[in-house]
Amino acid sequence: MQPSVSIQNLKLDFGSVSVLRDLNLDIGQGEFLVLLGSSGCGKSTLLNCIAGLLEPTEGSIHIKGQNVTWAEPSDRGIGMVFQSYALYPQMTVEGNLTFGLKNAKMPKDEIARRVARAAEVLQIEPLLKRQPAALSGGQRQRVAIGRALVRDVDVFLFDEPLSNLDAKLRADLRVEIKRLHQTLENTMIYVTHDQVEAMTLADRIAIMKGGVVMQLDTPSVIYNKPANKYVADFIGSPSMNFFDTRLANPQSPKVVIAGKDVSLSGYEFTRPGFSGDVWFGIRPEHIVTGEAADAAPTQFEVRAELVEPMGAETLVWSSLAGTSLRFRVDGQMPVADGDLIRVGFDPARASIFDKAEELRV
Amino acid sequence: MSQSGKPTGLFKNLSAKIAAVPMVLTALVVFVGCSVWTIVYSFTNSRLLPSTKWVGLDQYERLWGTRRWLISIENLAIYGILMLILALVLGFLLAALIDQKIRFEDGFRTIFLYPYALSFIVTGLVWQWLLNPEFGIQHAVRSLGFETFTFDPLYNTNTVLYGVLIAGLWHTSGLVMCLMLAGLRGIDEDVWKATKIDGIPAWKTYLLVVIPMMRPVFITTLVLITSAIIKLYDLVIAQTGGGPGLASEVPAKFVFDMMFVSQNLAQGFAASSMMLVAVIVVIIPWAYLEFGGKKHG
Amino acid sequence: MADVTANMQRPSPAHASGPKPRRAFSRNNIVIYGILVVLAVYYLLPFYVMLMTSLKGLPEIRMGSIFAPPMEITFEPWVKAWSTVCTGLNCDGLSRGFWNSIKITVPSVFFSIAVASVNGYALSMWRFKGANVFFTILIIGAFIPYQVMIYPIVILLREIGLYGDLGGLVLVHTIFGMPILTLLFRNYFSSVPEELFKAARVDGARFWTIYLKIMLPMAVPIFVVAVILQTTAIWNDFLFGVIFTRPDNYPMTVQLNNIVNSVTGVKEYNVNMAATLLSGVVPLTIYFLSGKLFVRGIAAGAVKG
Amino acid sequence: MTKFKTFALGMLTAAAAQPVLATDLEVTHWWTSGAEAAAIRVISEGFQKSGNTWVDGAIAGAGGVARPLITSRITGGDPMGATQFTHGQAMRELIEAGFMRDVTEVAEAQGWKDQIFPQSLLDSCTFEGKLYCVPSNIHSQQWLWLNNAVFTDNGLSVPQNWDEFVAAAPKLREMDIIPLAQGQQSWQKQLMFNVLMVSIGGPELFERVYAGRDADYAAGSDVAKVFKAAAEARDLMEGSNVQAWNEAANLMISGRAAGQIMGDWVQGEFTQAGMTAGEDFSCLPGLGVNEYITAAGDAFYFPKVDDPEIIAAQDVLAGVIVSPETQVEFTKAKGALPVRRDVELRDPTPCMEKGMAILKEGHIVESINTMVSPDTVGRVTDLMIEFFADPSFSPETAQAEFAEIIATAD
Repeated sequence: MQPSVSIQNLKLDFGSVSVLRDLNLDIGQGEFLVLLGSSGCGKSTLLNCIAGLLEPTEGSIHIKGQNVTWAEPSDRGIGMVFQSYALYPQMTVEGNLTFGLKNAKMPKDEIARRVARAAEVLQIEPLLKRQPAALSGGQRQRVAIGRALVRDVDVFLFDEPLSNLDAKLRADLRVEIKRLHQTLENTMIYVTHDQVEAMTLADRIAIMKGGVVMQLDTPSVIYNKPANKYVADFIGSPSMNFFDTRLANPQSPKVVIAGKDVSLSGYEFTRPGFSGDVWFGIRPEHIVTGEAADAAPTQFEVRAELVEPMGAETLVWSSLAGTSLRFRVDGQMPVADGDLIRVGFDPARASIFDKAEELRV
Repeated sequence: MSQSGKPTGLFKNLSAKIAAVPMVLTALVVFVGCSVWTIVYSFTNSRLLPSTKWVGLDQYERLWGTRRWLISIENLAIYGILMLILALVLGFLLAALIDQKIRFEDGFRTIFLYPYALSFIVTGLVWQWLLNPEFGIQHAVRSLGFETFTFDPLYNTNTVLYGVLIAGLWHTSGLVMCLMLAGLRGIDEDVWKATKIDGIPAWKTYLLVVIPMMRPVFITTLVLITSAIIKLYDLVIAQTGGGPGLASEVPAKFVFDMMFVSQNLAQGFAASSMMLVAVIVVIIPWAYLEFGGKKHG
Repeated sequence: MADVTANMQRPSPAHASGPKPRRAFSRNNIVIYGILVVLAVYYLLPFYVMLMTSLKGLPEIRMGSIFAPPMEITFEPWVKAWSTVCTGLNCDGLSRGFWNSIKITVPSVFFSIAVASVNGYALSMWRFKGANVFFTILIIGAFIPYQVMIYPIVILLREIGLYGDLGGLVLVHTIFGMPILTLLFRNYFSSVPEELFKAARVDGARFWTIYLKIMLPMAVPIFVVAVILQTTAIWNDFLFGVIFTRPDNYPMTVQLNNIVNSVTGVKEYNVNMAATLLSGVVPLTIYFLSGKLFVRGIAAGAVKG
Repeated sequence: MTKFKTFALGMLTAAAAQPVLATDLEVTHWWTSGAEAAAIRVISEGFQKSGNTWVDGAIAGAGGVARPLITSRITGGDPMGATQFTHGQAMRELIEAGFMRDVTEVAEAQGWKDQIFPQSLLDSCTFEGKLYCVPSNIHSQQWLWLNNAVFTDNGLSVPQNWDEFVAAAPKLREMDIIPLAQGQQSWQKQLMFNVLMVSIGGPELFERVYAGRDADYAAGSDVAKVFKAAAEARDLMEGSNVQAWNEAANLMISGRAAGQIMGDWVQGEFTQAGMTAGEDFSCLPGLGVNEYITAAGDAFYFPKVDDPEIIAAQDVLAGVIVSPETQVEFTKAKGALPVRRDVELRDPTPCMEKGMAILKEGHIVESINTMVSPDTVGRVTDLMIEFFADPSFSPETAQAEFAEIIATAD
């Protein structure tokens, strides 16, 4: 199938600074792609390039097979939602919704039909005659989404649309965007730095760093099999524990952690036969305690140094082999600073990266 | 609908470029063109009309040997520095006072601002009159019984600049106050709360916290005041005519007199060129830092 | 980035936000009002003297103090200044130039602001290559004394055939108003969130649509500031008015100059003062009426660097 | 071109013969004060009798505004119909550059050569044998005006010359009277100095310095006397804190000052104040020392225009200005001397009669404006501004700098 949005060899330099480097990305029809990364990674820049608000230095962008690299934003068949909502302050909600359609010289009844539909979908009918200033943050963002909706386009672009909202509203609207995607079934490209949004919304996530896509895959693969140490570290909260060790690989691969041999017989190797210095990573949530620890292939005894009760579970900070070790225990389990705790994990759930390139082995 | 090729440099943002044509023309033809023209003709011996009889640096040699020019520059430097400092101080003081949630704020603000509505010519005339010892302030105080009171700044070579300064401040400080007031009102109330909790006295808060936060206001103000200072002409004409002696001559008046009274265009052009060079030397690095480097805001 | 909508809807952070409200008669208050009143005297004195003098007869001026209120109020100087005082051969006072001043000021203010606002908008939103170079040149232009430019400008206008024409004068005002006004508008539009501009682009608005439909309605406060500044500057202009027009178009300031600088026996100070005040009526009225808007407008964006 | 010339000539003859079609003629001048305005009204009325319309372009302030305006308008290609301008080199470049029209034909047709007196008035209007301006009146600068009452009331006799005046000064000071009134404006300082040059130094000295550009002489002992007198004048002027010349005149009228050195136009101020020449005030031409006067005055110039109607109107105006009828009324209103030999002054004051007599004797010196460039005049003016403002500026230093200016004068 032809990709909905296809980006080829995209480069963008601001003067001597490379913001995007030779980026390639295909986004399928109806796919929800999240561009995730910390600030300055180029994710918003990429989105602006797709929207036509920034001109790339090199490369091309195709939307629905059309080369739109140099087309006007409004000619690309995209709609965009911004972090600050960017509602036109002097126009009513209705005016905001219809501005683009009027610019496109659309017939009046068609405009009315589209506004009515968008208002219904987003439940903003009562707000149509109001000024943006009279709306709450959540309402404003709905209007902003509506503005993209009425354009009846194939591709929706979201530029951190929820960042300005408080936590509860954010969760609500997140669900609504997901529902919207299910209803409309059009392509959505969504920029965020919030991994929860990324994990919950995305069909696929593109994790970016320094203008390069580090990994592009489904949330589950990204979480379970991060392609490199950066992605492994970036995804998950608290982040993955890493041990500095060495992978010896005669016949049965193993690493040594705190003097103990850890057999990797269950580990699914990307690069079988690799040996050398590695980072051995294990997610805090994959470390088990209590009875489960006794059953785990690898076990250690650690001392709790700091305890953070979080309600459902408690986060324990300790150290192992000179490395900080974080893990979760059940919220009901009494843990105090200084307690000795038996922990264990299954090396099959670990992620191992070579130290030289920090790529998964 | 969509162009498939990359638009060439010229047609990129075509409307924006068309819209900028007046600005570009003004910048190039008027400001650059006329300045270059002026500089070029400063190397001639043009009198009433521009001529192309080249005389090299003669005009400049003469210019820097002319006492009136040197005095003009010195006067402008003294006036300019004092005016800059005092206008900022007075304007800020007024703004800070008005910002104390006082009553009659509108009234006070209007009183301080109205002089800016009047021209420099009117300002000069009124203050010439008020500072005239025969019937101005000196006369009024003397008639109250203080027979020896003397206040005639405009008739004393050493003080005339301060007399002009009084009028200049009167005219300009209201605008500075407005800008400063706007700046003060743009400062987050939390800043005041924070410094209050920290027990920092108000004056210190102004000096160390508020003023640094108002950098953009100060820059706008600086452009407005400084450009007015360099252009100083009307006020002097109306108030002192450059006197007594040469004590309140300023470069803009030198240029004008040279060009139109002495009808020695080239000498006037040479003086203008010197002013221009001075402006450029000071402004370009600053303007570059201020407007050139940043992408936005 | 902050919430655009909320920000733009409250363009005037001109609410009092001083250190703290004070009680009515605290020591601080007395000091504050004391200083303000003393300073107010300095600012009001010239106006007071102009007004009082303009209401006195000549004999009273000669004998009395300029600070004394008139013993006998007469409006004759005002009448004379407005309608009968001679400037050259024409003895119809300032009234002659009043309409000329309006005829000059209105189009000049309109065009200079129209051009400068488009400049500011193009500079802050569209940032084409070299834009900052031109802007820097403009800013430097703000520092060039007008006198320096008269000669080349005359030649320029002659070459394009606008010399002596009202249109030429409007052009000159537009040119010389451009630096400061462009700075004002550029700073203002720079404070408008970029996302708003992007949203409009996605909505298919091009350069002029964005300017007219989005930016213009949002820029009302700064337009007020620009109108006030330009009206004052152009209304008070004398040099350009006299050099770039003909006698039938001379602005009021030319008559004012003739009245004030013509010397006939005893200077008619009362008529001079009345004429001065009359010539300042328009800008003064604007300031009195819109001083509040002025501060608000500046606060709304002119102060953002 | 030739065709055009014939046409213009035709129009000229027509203009001389009968009033032509009504044409608007814009006339620029800086005569805005009472007496001046009355005088220009005489010309304008005379002009309008021809059926044309006078569009008045009055701009107060000769140096500051009117000059740049006039030159700008002419060089900018939008000239006025006619303009007042002072005699001298000022206009020369405009003439050379071909911006100005010559009115030789009118002059010849009306026989000005025989009527205009003194001859120098026409000479300074002439360039390459053609006449480019029309003199309207004569003003002379070399006068010392005295308020008689100030002297007699204080037991002094009214001085008859500069030295007596200087001698009387200490007594006047005791009475808290400013001996010599003087405005602060720069041109007045220049006028003062050059009056002293002519009157104390004598006409030969004056012309040798300016026309001859004799720098050594200017540095010599003859000119030193002038500077000594200038230094004396500086002491006498102490306390004269006014700007305009007529404010200075007012000091004298009110008795707060005893005398004033000023051109003959100041007389109007005295007569307006109800003072009578000879009784209430005295006038000493040449400061009572060397009775020579500069017979320069005002003149009207005509920019080159294409419109034949305006050309015709210009010719009419030129004729009106020097016509005997205008001259009588004009000089009366302006308090100036006429430019014609055949015009008798109407009720002249004794002072005007003195001036007339000096003219007739031919005791005339050339004006500084016709001898050196405005630039040189400007440099002399700047020197004098400083000299007169600063009592510590020694006459010797000033003279040395003056000689320097003369050495490089043009």
